[in-house]
Amino acid sequence: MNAENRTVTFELLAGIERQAGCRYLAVQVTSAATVGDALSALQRAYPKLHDAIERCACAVGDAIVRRQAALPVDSPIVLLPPVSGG
Amino acid sequence: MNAENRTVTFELLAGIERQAGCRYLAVQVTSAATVGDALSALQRAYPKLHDAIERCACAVGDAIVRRQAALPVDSPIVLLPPVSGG
Amino acid sequence: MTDCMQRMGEAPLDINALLALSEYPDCGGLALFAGAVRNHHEGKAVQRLIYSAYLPVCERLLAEIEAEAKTKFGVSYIAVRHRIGELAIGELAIVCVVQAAHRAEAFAACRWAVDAVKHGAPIWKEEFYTDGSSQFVDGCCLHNHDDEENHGDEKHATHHHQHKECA
Amino acid sequence: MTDCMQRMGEAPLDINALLALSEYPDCGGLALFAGAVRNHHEGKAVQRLIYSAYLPVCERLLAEIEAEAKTKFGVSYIAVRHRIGELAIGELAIVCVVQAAHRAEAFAACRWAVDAVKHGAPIWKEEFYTDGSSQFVDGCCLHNHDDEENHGDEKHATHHHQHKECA
Repeated sequence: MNAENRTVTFELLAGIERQAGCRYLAVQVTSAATVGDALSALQRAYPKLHDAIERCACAVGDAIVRRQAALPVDSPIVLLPPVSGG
Repeated sequence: MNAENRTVTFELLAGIERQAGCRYLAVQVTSAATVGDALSALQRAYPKLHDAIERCACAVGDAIVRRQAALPVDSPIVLLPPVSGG
Repeated sequence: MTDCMQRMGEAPLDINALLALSEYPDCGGLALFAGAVRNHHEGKAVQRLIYSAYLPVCERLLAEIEAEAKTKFGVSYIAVRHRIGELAIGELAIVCVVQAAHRAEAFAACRWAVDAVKHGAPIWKEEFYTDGSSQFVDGCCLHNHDDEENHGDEKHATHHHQHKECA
Repeated sequence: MTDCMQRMGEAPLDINALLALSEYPDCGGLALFAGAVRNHHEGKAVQRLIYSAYLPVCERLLAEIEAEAKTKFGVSYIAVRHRIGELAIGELAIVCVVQAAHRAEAFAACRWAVDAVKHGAPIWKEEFYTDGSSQFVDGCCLHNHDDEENHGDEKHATHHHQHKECA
């Protein structure tokens, strides 16, 4: 298995952007990592965001992706905090 | 008990007016009669309307009246066939 | 229970005139039902129809339905209107608007009020078909409700739930 | 499933523009829900609010909700719109219009679609209070829906139904 590292970028929206104080965060993961692995890496790198990340769903482009999904090639993973529309 | 006769007028609306071919019908009942007694007299007098009368509710003024109610003094009894509003 | 407002009339129903969004800033939910004249009924092509009503009972009943909806569902605003006279296809026969703090009670009150009018108001629909024929649509017996309050009156209870239009 | 129509935007929502009464002469029932900005939330006086959204998922989801409502409830017409940007008290945040042959399915589809948007669309409400403070309103976790399809992912299932705003 190729354990080459790569960078994953997260885009933070709404409440979690406010809490983090920035729109984008990045972490290093192995190229075989899943979305869930990248989320865990993000939680380790930003422990104050741990619980907020836990409550987020992830989107890539116009799709919600599961934590078991493979990492997107070029796109950021968009973090969607709990929603309050309507 | 005073068994003096009196006239009760019925006002027929919608389908039962159409079926009867007239807006008003009258019957003679005793002055001690109830609305139900007057309805029964109407059914005896107009047997072709028997079933249609059976399906009607009765109103006096702005109130629905029960068959046990006393006869109204001056007002007609309004026959309300099954409704189809909305 | 009654007031001077007219809730039934021949003028076309205006949805906008019945919305009261700015008057109830504490209300987050508005539910509305509008019943329109359909172009078909039991396989026959409908061209137009005429609604007639016994207005003394209708006006009292609609006012009572509004008042009861406010109490029963805790909603802030409700307007129930029914049109009478001749209506074309697509025209509105009934409009019910409810405004409440939350959507659940707005939906529930709106649905309840529309059902209450359909089952309780002395209103009759005469349909005119494209083949030139017409008929009063078979409806829902009003005196079932009377009978339900008075189980001694068994003679009429047999009509209960036998009219398909009551659904 | 998707189309070119925009269902989210900053322009005020226009109820009339979403009614399609004349286009569906076979529809006797129109149900509508409109969600307006309330002037209070959990005891705090709200002055205005800002809705933000992740539009790529929202536009796809609203189109899918419309399509699913048609299939699931057999309704002829449905339009779901959500506003974003800054809204004043009483302004409409969401409008859902459904037209169907009968009122039961119109009500059911309208209610289902509004719930689906509230629980599923990545939209966030930031409230600004009259005391100068503001906050993103505590919401409903999207990934619960993911977890429900995948019971192996127990780590996140504990969030299910713990957010009061999801009701």
